[in-house]
Amino acid sequence: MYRAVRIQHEDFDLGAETEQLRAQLAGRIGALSVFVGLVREQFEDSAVNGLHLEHYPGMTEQSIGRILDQVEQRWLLDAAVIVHRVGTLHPGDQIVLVIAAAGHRKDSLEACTFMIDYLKTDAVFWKKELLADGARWVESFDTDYARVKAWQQKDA
Amino acid sequence: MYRAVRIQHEDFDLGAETEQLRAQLAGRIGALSVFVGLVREQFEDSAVNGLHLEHYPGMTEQSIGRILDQVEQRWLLDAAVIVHRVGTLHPGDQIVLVIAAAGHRKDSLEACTFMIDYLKTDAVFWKKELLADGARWVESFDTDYARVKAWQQKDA
Amino acid sequence: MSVAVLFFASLREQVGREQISLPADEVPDLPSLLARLDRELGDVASHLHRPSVRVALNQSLLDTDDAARRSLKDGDEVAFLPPITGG
Amino acid sequence: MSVAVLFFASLREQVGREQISLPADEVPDLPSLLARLDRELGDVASHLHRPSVRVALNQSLLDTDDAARRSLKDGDEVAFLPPITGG
Repeated sequence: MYRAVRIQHEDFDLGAETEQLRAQLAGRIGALSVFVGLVREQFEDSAVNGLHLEHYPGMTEQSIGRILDQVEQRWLLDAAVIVHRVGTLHPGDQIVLVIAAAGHRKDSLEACTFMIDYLKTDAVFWKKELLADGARWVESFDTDYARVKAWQQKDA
Repeated sequence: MYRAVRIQHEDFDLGAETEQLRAQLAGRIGALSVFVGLVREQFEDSAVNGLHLEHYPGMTEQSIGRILDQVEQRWLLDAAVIVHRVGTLHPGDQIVLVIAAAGHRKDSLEACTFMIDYLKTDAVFWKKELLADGARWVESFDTDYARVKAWQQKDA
Repeated sequence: MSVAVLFFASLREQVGREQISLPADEVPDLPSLLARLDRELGDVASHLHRPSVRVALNQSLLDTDDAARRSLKDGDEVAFLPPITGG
Repeated sequence: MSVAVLFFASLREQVGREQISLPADEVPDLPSLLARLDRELGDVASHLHRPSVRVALNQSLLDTDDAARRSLKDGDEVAFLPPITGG
């Protein structure tokens, strides 16, 4: 399985990323699943001015590497790519890109969902929401942990 | 919910399609899920030379419209797009594009998976695989029906 | 004053025709249309009777009971559909 | 001959420092490092003791039992991590 993890300040280009994979894997893959997370302009009742993301260089890449290890064990994939931005972002900006390429759609779709679910709980990032009425550090929601737990139970 | 269905001979541009949605929905959506189906070069033991796809103009669009109706009832989405190619395609070519844009990732990911699952069983298309050792008309697999059945039971 | 009959995909290949136009007054309902196709097409019409083949009237699928009862009129479009699959 | 101590995100803001370097021979293990930080940082050190804060030694997470036992040496990197979330 081809794997790539990038942490970057710059934006990413979904079209260019998938084109590159398609060229590389042409004819081998039947299914390409992509997820993009974006900054919303609203959190509950507050307007969002921006989002500040930080990471722990080295440890963050390792934490994502472990997510890819699990994906590789569970599904038959040709490629798994995670690109995650850090720095200050604004509503409408892209935050994270997840790509899973496979022979068949089940592998590709499940692996893509698994990766974004685990990024929420296991990837070493911190997010500060810059709201109109002040800043707050974001934590994983109970629903995020519930989704990861569901994957663990599916394991057994 | 913004919805679009296109049946076309021409290829589609995943990057351009998602950019357009992002521009249109900037700040409102937090999650964009995309699925692309592609022609594989191999089916079981046979080399695939190509794939011929045909449809029933009018009825095919209606059949996809009904899939979008269900998606709209089940999930909170900002946009659902399905682009499906017809004509003769070759290994590596894109066949189908599915996009689901939503506030949250669960809606977006589930709706995307639902759409491609239902396209396999309910969309009015026919596919002829042009194999090295002859042509054969493709039918839905038992596993395709099983996936749709699972969605129906989740309903209840 | 005619009814259009369409054949798709494998059925088009087996029947050797994409479309047949029949006089509406000679095929007042689906059973009579099928009987007419049996005469017109000969052996290959047997493909139209396979259980996996579905019939659409004016682009709406008919179930078997429906199909036996439905009357036809000028301008109707009857399509024979082998098993579908998209994606 | 030092141990690097890193504070991230909300902890960095609360502690008011991003990094502290301590002499390796004065902090032979994690309990002594925590005691030293309590003295060095004063009240704000209490944030480091919150149950939600996790400690990483050389970029590997330690569980609580581990943390109590681990000895430290020159060049080690100890990081205090508030709750993480990506995606």
